[in-house]
Amino acid sequence: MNYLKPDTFDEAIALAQKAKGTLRFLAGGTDVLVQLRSDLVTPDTLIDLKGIAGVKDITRTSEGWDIGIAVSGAEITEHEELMQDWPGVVEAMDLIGSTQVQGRATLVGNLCNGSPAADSVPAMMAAGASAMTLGPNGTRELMVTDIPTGPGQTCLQPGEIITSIHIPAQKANSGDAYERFIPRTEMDIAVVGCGINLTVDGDTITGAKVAIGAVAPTIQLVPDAADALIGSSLDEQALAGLADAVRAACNPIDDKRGTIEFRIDVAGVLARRVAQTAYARARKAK
Amino acid sequence: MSKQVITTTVNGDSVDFVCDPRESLLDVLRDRLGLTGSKEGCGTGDCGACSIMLDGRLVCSCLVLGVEAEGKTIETIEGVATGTQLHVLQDKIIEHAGLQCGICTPGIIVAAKALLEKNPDPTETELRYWLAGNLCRCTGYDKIIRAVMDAAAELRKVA
Amino acid sequence: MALDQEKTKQFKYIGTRPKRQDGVDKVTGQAKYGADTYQSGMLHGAIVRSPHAHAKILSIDTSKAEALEGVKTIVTRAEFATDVTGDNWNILENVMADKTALYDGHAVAAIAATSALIARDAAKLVVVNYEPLPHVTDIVDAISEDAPIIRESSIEPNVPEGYHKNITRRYECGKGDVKVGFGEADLILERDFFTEGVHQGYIEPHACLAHVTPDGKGELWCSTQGHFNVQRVCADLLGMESSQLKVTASEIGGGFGAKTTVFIEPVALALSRKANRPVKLVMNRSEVIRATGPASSSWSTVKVGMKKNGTITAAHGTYRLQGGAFPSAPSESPAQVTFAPYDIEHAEMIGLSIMTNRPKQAAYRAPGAPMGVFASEQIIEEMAHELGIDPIELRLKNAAKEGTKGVHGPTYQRIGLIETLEAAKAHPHYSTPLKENQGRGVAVGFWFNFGGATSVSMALSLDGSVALTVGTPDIGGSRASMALMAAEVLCIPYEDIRVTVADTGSLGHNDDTAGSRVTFAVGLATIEACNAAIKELCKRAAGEWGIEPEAVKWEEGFAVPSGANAGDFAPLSLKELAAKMNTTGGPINGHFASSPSGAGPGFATHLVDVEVDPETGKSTVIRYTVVLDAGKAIHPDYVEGQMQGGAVQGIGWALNEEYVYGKDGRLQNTIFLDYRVPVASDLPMIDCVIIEVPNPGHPFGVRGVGETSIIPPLAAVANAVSAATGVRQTRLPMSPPRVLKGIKDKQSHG
Amino acid sequence: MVDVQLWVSLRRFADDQSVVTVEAANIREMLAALVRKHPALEPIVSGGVSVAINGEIHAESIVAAIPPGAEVILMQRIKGG
Repeated sequence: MNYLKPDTFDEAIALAQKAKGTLRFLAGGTDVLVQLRSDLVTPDTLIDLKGIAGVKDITRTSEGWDIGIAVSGAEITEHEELMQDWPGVVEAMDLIGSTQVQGRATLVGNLCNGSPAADSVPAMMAAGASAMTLGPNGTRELMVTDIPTGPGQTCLQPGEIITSIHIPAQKANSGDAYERFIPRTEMDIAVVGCGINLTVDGDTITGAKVAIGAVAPTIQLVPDAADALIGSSLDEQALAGLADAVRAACNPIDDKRGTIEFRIDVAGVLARRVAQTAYARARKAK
Repeated sequence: MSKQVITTTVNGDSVDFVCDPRESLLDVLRDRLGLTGSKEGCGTGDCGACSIMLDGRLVCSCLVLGVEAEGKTIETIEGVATGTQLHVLQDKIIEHAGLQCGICTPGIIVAAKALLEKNPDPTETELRYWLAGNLCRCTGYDKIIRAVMDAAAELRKVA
Repeated sequence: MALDQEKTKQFKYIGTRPKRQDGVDKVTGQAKYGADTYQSGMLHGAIVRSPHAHAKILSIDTSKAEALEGVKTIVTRAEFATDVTGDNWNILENVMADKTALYDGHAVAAIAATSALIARDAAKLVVVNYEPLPHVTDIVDAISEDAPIIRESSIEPNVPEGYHKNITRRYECGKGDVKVGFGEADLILERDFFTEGVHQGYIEPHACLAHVTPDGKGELWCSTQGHFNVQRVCADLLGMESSQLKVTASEIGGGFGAKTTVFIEPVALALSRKANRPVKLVMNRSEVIRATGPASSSWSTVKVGMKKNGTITAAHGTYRLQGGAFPSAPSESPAQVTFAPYDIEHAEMIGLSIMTNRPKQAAYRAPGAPMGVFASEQIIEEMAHELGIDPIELRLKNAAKEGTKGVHGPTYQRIGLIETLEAAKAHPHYSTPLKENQGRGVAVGFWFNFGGATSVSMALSLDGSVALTVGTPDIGGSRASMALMAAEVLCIPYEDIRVTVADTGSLGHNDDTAGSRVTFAVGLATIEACNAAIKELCKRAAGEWGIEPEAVKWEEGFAVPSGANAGDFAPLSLKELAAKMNTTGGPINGHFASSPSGAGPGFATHLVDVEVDPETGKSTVIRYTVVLDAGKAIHPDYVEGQMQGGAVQGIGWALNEEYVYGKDGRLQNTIFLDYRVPVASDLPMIDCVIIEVPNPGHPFGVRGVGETSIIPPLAAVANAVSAATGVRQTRLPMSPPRVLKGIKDKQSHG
Repeated sequence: MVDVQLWVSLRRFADDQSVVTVEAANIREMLAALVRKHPALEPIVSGGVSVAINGEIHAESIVAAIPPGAEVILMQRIKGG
């Protein structure tokens, strides 16, 4: 395996073009190196992006947040202002793995690994996040919602890399939240995940985005679930509508973590709980 | 397989080593630098027995490549005690019998030390969640938690 | 060795909590475990494992692997002895397949190369030509007609004609006539219970370093619970004489019974012998879970009859344990222990050992008992609730005591079950009110404990300090307990005694650290070895005073005249006598060896409160109390350690741990990500109450405590979850999907 | 004389008796006498059994004495777990 550590994104793209056989990029490594270790994927070329300027920065602009691809979950969780603006995105990232994994794991790595159960992705989708990319034919901005295309797959072209994650500024009177179901209290892969972002006017929900994870081949927004909330004050009827819409959107599998019936059932339960947390945060937000 | 020469700092000493890019930092620490205090319990970042500090951040050394250590600052269990003086965490783990077989103990001490340097007065729950990535199969965690809480209290007195 | 009445009244050191001697090594990372040693010229080993659950091995093509630069040698079954029989044959067949791969992960070949990476790469280049065969991994399927037969030659003589060919053992014990007993019952309850396979989960994977030299001599360094047993078995499997193979036990990173056998040690020795170089062989976690010795999965059927006042009139138990593709499942154990805590007139207890295409079962702390008690202690609790009798009261009404004839045969000597039940009833935990969605469970457990072959020696230094040498690896702090017992007998400070675990070349034979035997049997041998030294010390004092040795006794660390007429001499301390020992007859050592009987049984009562989230089926243990009769707690910290560790392993077994096999017979969860052991944030503190009802068979009254604590938790947690949900939990693990389905089914049936 | 109690599934090897009376002063003599009386017991006895005498379990010893009138129970071999 050849290990390369370019200084710029352009150099990284050039190296990727020349690479033969299996190519992987390295940010935190908490997925790539597990796959290497267990002989699932042994790259012929591994391009470490952590040497590139700016990859460790969290920058706040008027449009929101630009998060470098090598910023670790621990650094995100320690960022007070980001936590204020997007508590849901931060708690979603923080739930991934142990304290030790949080010292390395990154938003981009979680997204590019393409796991249907990725924790940060539903929260990023609900927040309307996007990814700036660079590839052989230039740069583009992709909505996170468009990136997952199947278990372990994304829409990124071969040799195309994400250069930063952009999270828009949170609107006024808004709040997001993320929760997942796991059998233990830590260290498990999500059996069900749900991220919700709400905007309120007084008690009435005026804007909503609902994303669910681990219950379908890809993580996805559920427009019907958002519609069930908009216009309501999160009463029982709205919550029941939310749960039904979420369950209808589920297309899960039976595996060593959960059954189809269980995932569908708990997806609705989780959505109700996450909505209540997001609603409370939205009404408290300035 | 193109081996590389890496220069890094381990427990305050500058060290050089040659390693294959596929070798983890844990493999390097143990097999090339003779620091066998960090243990491999799983190789997949699930057990924490290989915990070290990398540039001041608590990580699993099995999920870091040896080649990534270039120019970094690494602290392992072997660097926790200063000279003949054990760190108070090491004392308290022995005093409270917060170990039985001891294979998880190095990882737990490195992790607990990282917490106490950040949060000198953690609640039991905060400590249990911080150590959730350090598996122990012998003790049921009870005496480990008591030992770390006692060490924290001791450190607060001194601070 | 009978209970020393006089000594046990006022102990000086026993019962204190000194720091363990090997503590500094372990908290500084200096302690050397199996994978922590290196040797010049050392090769690294890797094992080629079957990806099939059951397949004929037609051929093994190693040409491509041998061509890889750095590969030095490759072994298959051909490198092992061919005249191995009995239990050792089963071990050899598991260590390396012969003509048939019997489970996913079964070793079929091994490689030694100049680096671990090359060895791993080479293992992928070995081409094994398999012919897949039908397989079975489920215990119920394994004894259905169309199940493939694993190995007819494994069927033991105790299996009657006409039984399914995958049943290798049938054991039955009991008393009276259950038909009569059930006839007298006002209430009868019968249920089936199922538990999945689980792994011991020790954090240190198996690891060893072997070196065989051209003269046929071998050195083996390995992580094991019993290096004398490893020596015996490895020598047999390699056709060597035992004493030509010296085995040194490394520090051991947990074993819980699974490191009382061998998996990779014979392979490393075979590789080293063929390559004529030292070979280091270390398992990765996936190999440990796929291919070492998990505890059996089980299917139990228990039926109990009770009078309205809670008296048990009859009990029937059929306990089926699956032991992998080998006849090793300990099905007699649940048959013996499940109703051993009770005084019952009519009991019929049957054990059946069954084979499947799974790894060879190994001991996991009271092997066979937890899955049997998961069934029996739930039936008893359910009937108590149904009869409106307090679950502890009902157990007290039927509790066995001294003079009770056990279901498993023997009449009890002095035992402490009732004391544990009374202490549990009086504990604040038992009267704390429960909130919504919370349930409380009770369960009791019994274990035989074990004596076992033991050799201990001790030697005085000229400065009067003591070197105590044992042959049992120290997993749970036993060095400290041995030093405490030596200090007590010699009446010298604990700190003056250093305990070493000797290799097979330096001490007489010792059975494994297992069976909760060490503090009992090795402790007893330590006491007697010290007594032997004291006898010699008194002889030396007598010599100095010119009186008869019988006229000298040992008191508070001094040789003193035993009576007025023996003479008025100033006491001589151990230090004084030791300083002159080389001139008064030579070095003073003490040695003792025995296979002691009288390992008094251990009883425990567990209480647990669980909260169940009714919307997700997730169970959280919010309070846990262990009450255990230890006979005499030598070092209370490490007795509590066994209580807490056993309880938490039981909680993991009850809630989330399981072997998940696919239809293809392959294991789907081979790493700690999906083999879910409890983590720190899952658990409350585990409260301990140590009861001390002295065991008449030990000088200080010691009973083994290593295994009892894992027996009650499966049932106690299941009783709590059943109480919280109103749904009886008959399957392990009680995973959220399973518990939620039970809640939903109950809601829909009303 | 010693009344040796057999576990249930062993009885079919001893003409279905639950108790076999033999002349023995210790476990070795008792086991030898048992096998002489019921040769079908041989494979199980040589495979290893434990013996409880008045409630004290002798997991592997064959030299333990059997006092007159003692309760003697044959048990499946107890091993360390």
